[in-house]
Amino acid sequence: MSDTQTLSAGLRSTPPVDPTWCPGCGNFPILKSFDKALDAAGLDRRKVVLVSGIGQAAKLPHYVTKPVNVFNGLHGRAVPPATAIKLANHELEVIITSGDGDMYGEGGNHLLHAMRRNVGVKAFVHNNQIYALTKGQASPTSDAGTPTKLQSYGVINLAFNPIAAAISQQCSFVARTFAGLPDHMEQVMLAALQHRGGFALVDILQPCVTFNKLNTYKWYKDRVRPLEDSYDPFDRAAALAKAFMWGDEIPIGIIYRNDRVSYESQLPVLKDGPLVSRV
Amino acid sequence: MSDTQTLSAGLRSTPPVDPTWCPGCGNFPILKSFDKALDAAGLDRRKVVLVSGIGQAAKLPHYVTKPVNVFNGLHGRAVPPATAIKLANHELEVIITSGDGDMYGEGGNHLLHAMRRNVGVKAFVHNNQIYALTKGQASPTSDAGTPTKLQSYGVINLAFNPIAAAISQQCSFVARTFAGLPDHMEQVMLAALQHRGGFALVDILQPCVTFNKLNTYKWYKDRVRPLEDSYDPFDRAAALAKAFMWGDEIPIGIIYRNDRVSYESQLPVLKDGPLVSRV
Amino acid sequence: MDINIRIAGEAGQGLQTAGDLLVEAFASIRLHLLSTQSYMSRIRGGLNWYDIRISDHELFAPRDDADLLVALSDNALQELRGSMMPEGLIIYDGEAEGTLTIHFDDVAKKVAGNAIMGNAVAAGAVFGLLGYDVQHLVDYLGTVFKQKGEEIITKNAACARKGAELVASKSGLLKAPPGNDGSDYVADGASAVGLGACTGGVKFVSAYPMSPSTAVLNYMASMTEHYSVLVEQAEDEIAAMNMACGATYAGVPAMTTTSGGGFSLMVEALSLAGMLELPVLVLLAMRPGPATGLPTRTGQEDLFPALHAGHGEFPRAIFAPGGLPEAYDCTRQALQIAHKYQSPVFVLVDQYLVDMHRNIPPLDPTYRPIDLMIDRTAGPDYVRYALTESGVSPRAIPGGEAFVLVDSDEHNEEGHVTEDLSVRVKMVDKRLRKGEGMVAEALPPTYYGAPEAEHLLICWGSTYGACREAVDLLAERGQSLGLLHFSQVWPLNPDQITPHLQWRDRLTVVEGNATGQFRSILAMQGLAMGAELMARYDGMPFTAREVMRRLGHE
Amino acid sequence: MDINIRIAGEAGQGLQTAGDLLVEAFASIRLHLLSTQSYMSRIRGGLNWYDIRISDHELFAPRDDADLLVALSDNALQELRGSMMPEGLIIYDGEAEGTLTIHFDDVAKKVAGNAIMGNAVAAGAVFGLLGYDVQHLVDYLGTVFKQKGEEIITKNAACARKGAELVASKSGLLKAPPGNDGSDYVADGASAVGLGACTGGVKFVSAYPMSPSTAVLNYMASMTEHYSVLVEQAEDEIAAMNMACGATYAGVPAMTTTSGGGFSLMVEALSLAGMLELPVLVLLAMRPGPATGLPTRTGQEDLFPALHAGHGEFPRAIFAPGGLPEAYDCTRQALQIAHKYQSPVFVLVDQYLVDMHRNIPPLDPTYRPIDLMIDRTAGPDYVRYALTESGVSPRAIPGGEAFVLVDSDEHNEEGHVTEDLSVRVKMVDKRLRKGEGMVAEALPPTYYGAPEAEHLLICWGSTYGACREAVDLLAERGQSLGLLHFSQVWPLNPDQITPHLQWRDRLTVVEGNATGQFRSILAMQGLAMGAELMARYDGMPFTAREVMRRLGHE
Ligand SMILES: Cc1ncc(C[n+]2csc(CCOP(=O)(O)OP(=O)(O)O)c2C)c(N)n1
Ligand SMILES: Cc1ncc(C[n+]2csc(CCOP(=O)(O)OP(=O)(O)O)c2C)c(N)n1
Ligand code: SF4
Ligand code: SF4
Ligand SMILES: [Mg+2]
Ligand SMILES: [Mg+2]
Repeated sequence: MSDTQTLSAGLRSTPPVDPTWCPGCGNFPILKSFDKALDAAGLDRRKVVLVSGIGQAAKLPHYVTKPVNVFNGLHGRAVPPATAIKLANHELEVIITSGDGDMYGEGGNHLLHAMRRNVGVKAFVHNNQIYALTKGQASPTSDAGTPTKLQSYGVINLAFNPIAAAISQQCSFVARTFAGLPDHMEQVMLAALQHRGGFALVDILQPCVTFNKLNTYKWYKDRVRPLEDSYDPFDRAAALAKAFMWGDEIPIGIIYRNDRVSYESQLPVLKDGPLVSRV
Repeated sequence: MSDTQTLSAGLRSTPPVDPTWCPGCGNFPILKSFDKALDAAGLDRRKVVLVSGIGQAAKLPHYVTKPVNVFNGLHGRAVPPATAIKLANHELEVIITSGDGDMYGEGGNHLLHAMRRNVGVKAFVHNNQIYALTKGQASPTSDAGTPTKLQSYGVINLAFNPIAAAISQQCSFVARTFAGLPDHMEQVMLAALQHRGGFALVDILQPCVTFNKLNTYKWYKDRVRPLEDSYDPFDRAAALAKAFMWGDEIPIGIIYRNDRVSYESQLPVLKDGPLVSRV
Repeated sequence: MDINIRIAGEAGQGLQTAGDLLVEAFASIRLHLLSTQSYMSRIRGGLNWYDIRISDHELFAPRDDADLLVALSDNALQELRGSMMPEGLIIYDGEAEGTLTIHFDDVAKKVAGNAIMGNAVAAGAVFGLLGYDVQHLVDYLGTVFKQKGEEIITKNAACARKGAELVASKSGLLKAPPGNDGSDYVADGASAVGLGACTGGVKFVSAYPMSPSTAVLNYMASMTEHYSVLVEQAEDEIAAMNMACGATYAGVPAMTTTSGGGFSLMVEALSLAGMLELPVLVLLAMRPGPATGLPTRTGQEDLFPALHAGHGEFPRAIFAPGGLPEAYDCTRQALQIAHKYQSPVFVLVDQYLVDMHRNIPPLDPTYRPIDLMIDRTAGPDYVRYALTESGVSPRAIPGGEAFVLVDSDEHNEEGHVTEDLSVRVKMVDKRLRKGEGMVAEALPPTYYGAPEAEHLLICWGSTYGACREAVDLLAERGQSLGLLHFSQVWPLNPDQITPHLQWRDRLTVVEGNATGQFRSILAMQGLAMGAELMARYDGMPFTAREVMRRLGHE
Repeated sequence: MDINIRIAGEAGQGLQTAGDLLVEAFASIRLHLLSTQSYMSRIRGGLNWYDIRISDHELFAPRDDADLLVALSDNALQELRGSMMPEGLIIYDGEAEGTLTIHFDDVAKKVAGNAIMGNAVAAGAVFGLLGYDVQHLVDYLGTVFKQKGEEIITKNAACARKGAELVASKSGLLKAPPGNDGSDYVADGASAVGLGACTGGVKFVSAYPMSPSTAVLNYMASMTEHYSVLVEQAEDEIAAMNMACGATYAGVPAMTTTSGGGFSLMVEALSLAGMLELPVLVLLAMRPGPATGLPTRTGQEDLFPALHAGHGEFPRAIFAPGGLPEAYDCTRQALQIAHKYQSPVFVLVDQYLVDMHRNIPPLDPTYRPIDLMIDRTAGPDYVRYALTESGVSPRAIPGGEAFVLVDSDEHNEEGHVTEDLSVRVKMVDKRLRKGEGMVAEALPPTYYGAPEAEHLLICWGSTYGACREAVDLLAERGQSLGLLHFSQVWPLNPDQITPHLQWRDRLTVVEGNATGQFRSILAMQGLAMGAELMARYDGMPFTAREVMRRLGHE
């Protein structure tokens, strides 16, 4: 290995935990509510592992106020390591925080089969309906017509519907919240963290102030509708009806759940304690 | 390159088009109905391209009676080349025939996004609920409890529900049929071939007599229920209800369709004729 | 003195069952044996064959021609009667000139009322024809069908005896080798690798089925209870390799099993393991490519991909066992090197080795996990990527007092993302320093044959057996040939290699690929420049006779 | 005589706009210029800089130190004031000793009522300080803001003039080079590759965004109408490469754009292109790895993966343009070789080259598609994989009279699956014979410098410029250094290389990676054995001074 050969300026990195997000980014309120939900859930941070892919959202694990374990993997590939970390040591609390391009685009197959497998991992998806870190290409959830540098005619593909997809595969916990409603976010995140029945998906509507000029804070504020108190998330048909509501009214809250049992709780090889204790 | 060095026996290949399927395999009736549907649709075989992945089902393109164009690609990767062939020359009729492991397992992400993109490709999935060619591992659609050499405790994952997934993403044509009902297969296949509104999914229940001892011809025969005449496939809620019916009753027929427009018909770059004519 | 028995027929005709029966029965009478399988990519029909070579001395490779062909189909007879030794015999399940006719299924139907026991008849006929006491076969049937109950055992035994009886008149025509000191422990490639992994401490296996690696995956699944191994069938190979990275991060030794095509999907996650400095074992069971290629054949075409696939630069080690005891040892060694240097490590096998059966001294089944080298003392001030002289940082796992941060971006010692280019240089140097440690611990190549031989064969992995037998055959003719075999093909330590090469006047690298991949890797290090290449890439393994033929000795 | 202008500040402060303005304005006054960009992986904040080197003679590489620093943030000032030339000047958007203060945004606000036009003020200041007539800058503003209307133009013009005015007193302090014969056509790496692809006939681009390749993808998208190119953002890189295979099978030249991590996901489909014998162009824009690595930096670490990733053996070619005109030519040549030999072909660029702007003789925009070599006469008896002497089979496309069957399994001449091992051997030989044809057509390396120089630098791809300038600088000092540059790094034709190497007494391979990948590839072919390695892997490009420093001349 030859000697060091850096620009004489000795470019020092910005302090490690200073968020590189744009001022006003929806990721900031999500980080705040997330930190509060972690505390509210009374989790021992030494047993918490935050797993993420690549994108602006996926940087969150580096910015949480109190230290946690972090596995910042590849773009679209947060779900498989998170699944394996939980199976290797099911006493750990494994939480994924990543973007919509990461979880619904590059990582779509892993999400689909994670819902079938139902390992007790929580997936918080920062859905800003755009690829922000790579400067504004369409994401699977971009609304039809969204103009981008890459989609010369505006987005033609029909937006991916994560809530309906999750319910179609009987995902054990399906919720949506909005970065503009911190309390709502915290409640939904806490419910997800306390969910014991396997895989939990929380789609978090997150304005990207720099690249997504369509779905702004105002755009969401005018449309999000917290679920009515009488709503029963165990009613699949009702949940599916809510899942297809987008545009004028966007339902938020715990949209669907069922009483499936987690994968790890059914594996005989884990009945005598975590795998990591058997090495 | 050095000289030939084969076993002196000069092992000659079996005649190219002799199917390597097991006697009694569900793929035979599918092949038969498929050939008939191709004829019934009046397609010019020189303009037909059969695209497949890898597995027993994916061998079908080699066995069709009259010659066609064939693109036999990689396991799980039939949808992307099929999509690109149609976009490169939308005067071709592009039909995918592949297995459940191929289309719902390895290739799950491509299927998910093909439904969003809605390019006019037809996907016929031979769903034998098992990985046959690799000798009997579970497939995404294997019923819970199915015993296999690899799933030591029987299948624990919840089976993938292709019909519900397709409807959740508003796939433009969603149908199911059964290898044990040749006429029903032929009608459904013909309807799919004649569908002009983009991506069509046909899930074909196909007994694997060698490795799937659970879902046999008899098992399916006792359960498949052709849709009642009054059924309206454009009614999404009704379709979703049918999509979740499995076990005692399995609805077959055209379960869902909508009036989406194909992707290629919306691309200005294709309005003056197929891309291949512009080279 | 050795006899090559070839049982051939269509997929689904019970070749595998008959072959496995004979292999175990021959081992029980202390013969030396080696069996190999050649089958097509289909579940029914076609032409498959199961070769069993028996001898009174150690065997290391298959043979091209058969002394005894058992043809269960007419296609088998036509295709394979051209590959017989001069006085070879043929038992045929039909009428054909120059063959001994036994209608196996009919005999079984008559004797035991069940045609499916035709394979016991065939086994009995082979035993009888070779003059061995069919009782040994019957005894073995007793053990193998123990759970299936007495009736099954007695019926199978009757079929076996009948088979022997039908050929009694011809018994002794073939000079059969006597059993002597052959081991009664029969290993196969898949279970040798699997047992090495289980005893070495592997607790998590995530993989996607793909021949010829599925046999290893099935073995691991069968060991779930005994060695507490969690085996997970992933939705695709990308998930499989990324899962293995997650499991080993969490503290359990993890592996994935795949073949060339599946590995090509794992390449991004291989680079992840390199960047996160995670010990992951990749069992790569090779088959001829490109793409789907020949799914059930053998080859050594994926050495370059194992060495150079994966963006960016990070250390890795690649083992390639030459035979069965080595498959067990190499797997344990690979696990230890992976954990010591916190890097991805490969074990390269192929269809020929995975399906090979051979009786060898018993492999030790006791659970003796390798040293995971996990730092259990790390506290809250722990940093995952501490810069050290060896390049290896103390590795803690999540759940203890330490917070363990790993990141796929370039990172600083704490594991946080960095874009500080001076830190970048230190991290590249640190990761690559680990590779130097691996060089120092590289397994030296093993030499076989006359030390002073002027012509040296160089080979790696499963071609060892054929080359070794060629050396022996030439020695019998007074011609000296040397053999240098590599069971670790990366990293190479030139100091262990140059002494073997220097003064030779002819070097030939023997490989199961067309472009001479190992020859190029040697050349890259300035070793064996100008060596010839003996390349086989038709999907079949080398045999001693093929090596001799290529050298111009036949 | 040359001046290096460095505009530095936070992401989002308009560096790019100011830099682009100046580049075009300098070109309009016929200066020779070369600009490079250094930015962090974030949308706001951090420290980015945009270097513009101007001169009265051709420039080939960036420089380390700046003659004029325009610091838009205090972090920029602190970090970069240590990298100034002796009499360098600093314009700073704040108060600091030894700097010229201009509050760009305030001035813009005052003059044009819009802070966002601060970058026009900065551009004007630079122009003024260097003594150039700011009218040229104003003229260029007229063209670039034409669609945005008069008001925007006049406001920007006022800002530019004000900038110049504020530094009028200092004008001439820096000896600015005169414009003379510089071209007014400014090319950048992304559009050079893109224009080569469009004019070469590429009609289908399937890709997934990943810096630094996204710039090329965006260019292709911008050309959709003009060259009838269909650009499809795939769901992942596996889809992107498999789509490209489908499109080219259907008869349209197809390409994908990616970086190292994305390419690692394309490796299985690369092997598919090799087996189906499909012409596919892979534009691989490299960045430092492993894994996510340094997303916005530069490097040459993915040569080994481009050469050896992909299971099984099949021919491929790899081009690596040394500069901008070459990026256009190499892309067209790569397309032609891909179609002539029906194989996957790479064009390797990197972040440094993709973002480089340089004024060069105009690249020909006329649509001149390469010869697709498609057999339009094939009839119903057509077979896709006819065995031929060159290994190249006539290639028909579906939709005509011929039925075109392609298969990822080993296949016979018709394209049906085969397990006939003699056919297998013929097909391997056939595919690899195509590689021999590629060797015969390999672009020879180009030599620069004194023919008789005893010390030879060997480099490939984008390191050309820094090495060439080092040769010139040493020549000025009467020291001779030779340079051998490869713009095609595979396959290599030893006959074109050995003559350049034989009698030299010192060889140094210059590469943007740590393990000397090209040096190993040369050694694999017995070339340049024992050459030294000059390795840079901190994410920054080589400069002439860095090359000199490493050679011990500074
Ligand atoms: C294999 C691979 N492909 C592409 C990229 C480039 N990339 C980085 S982030 C990103 C998209 C991020 O979008 P999203 O997940 O929605 O996160 P956001 O930035 O919007 O928060 C992409 C395409 C990569 N890092 N790896
Ligand atoms: C990348 C890759 N992984 C795995 C395989 C091995 N493989 C071949 S067929 C198959 C499964 C086939 O199952 P399915 O698609 O359901 O088809 P079936 O045989 O049941 O008709 C697998 C896993 C492969 N060919 N390529
Ligand atoms: S680009 Fe968008 S998502 Fe990313 S940090 Fe800026 S505002 Fe947030
Ligand atoms: S294994 Fe099953 S699916 Fe495959 S050919 Fe045989 S019966 Fe058909
Ligand atoms: Mg996003
Ligand atoms: Mg199947």
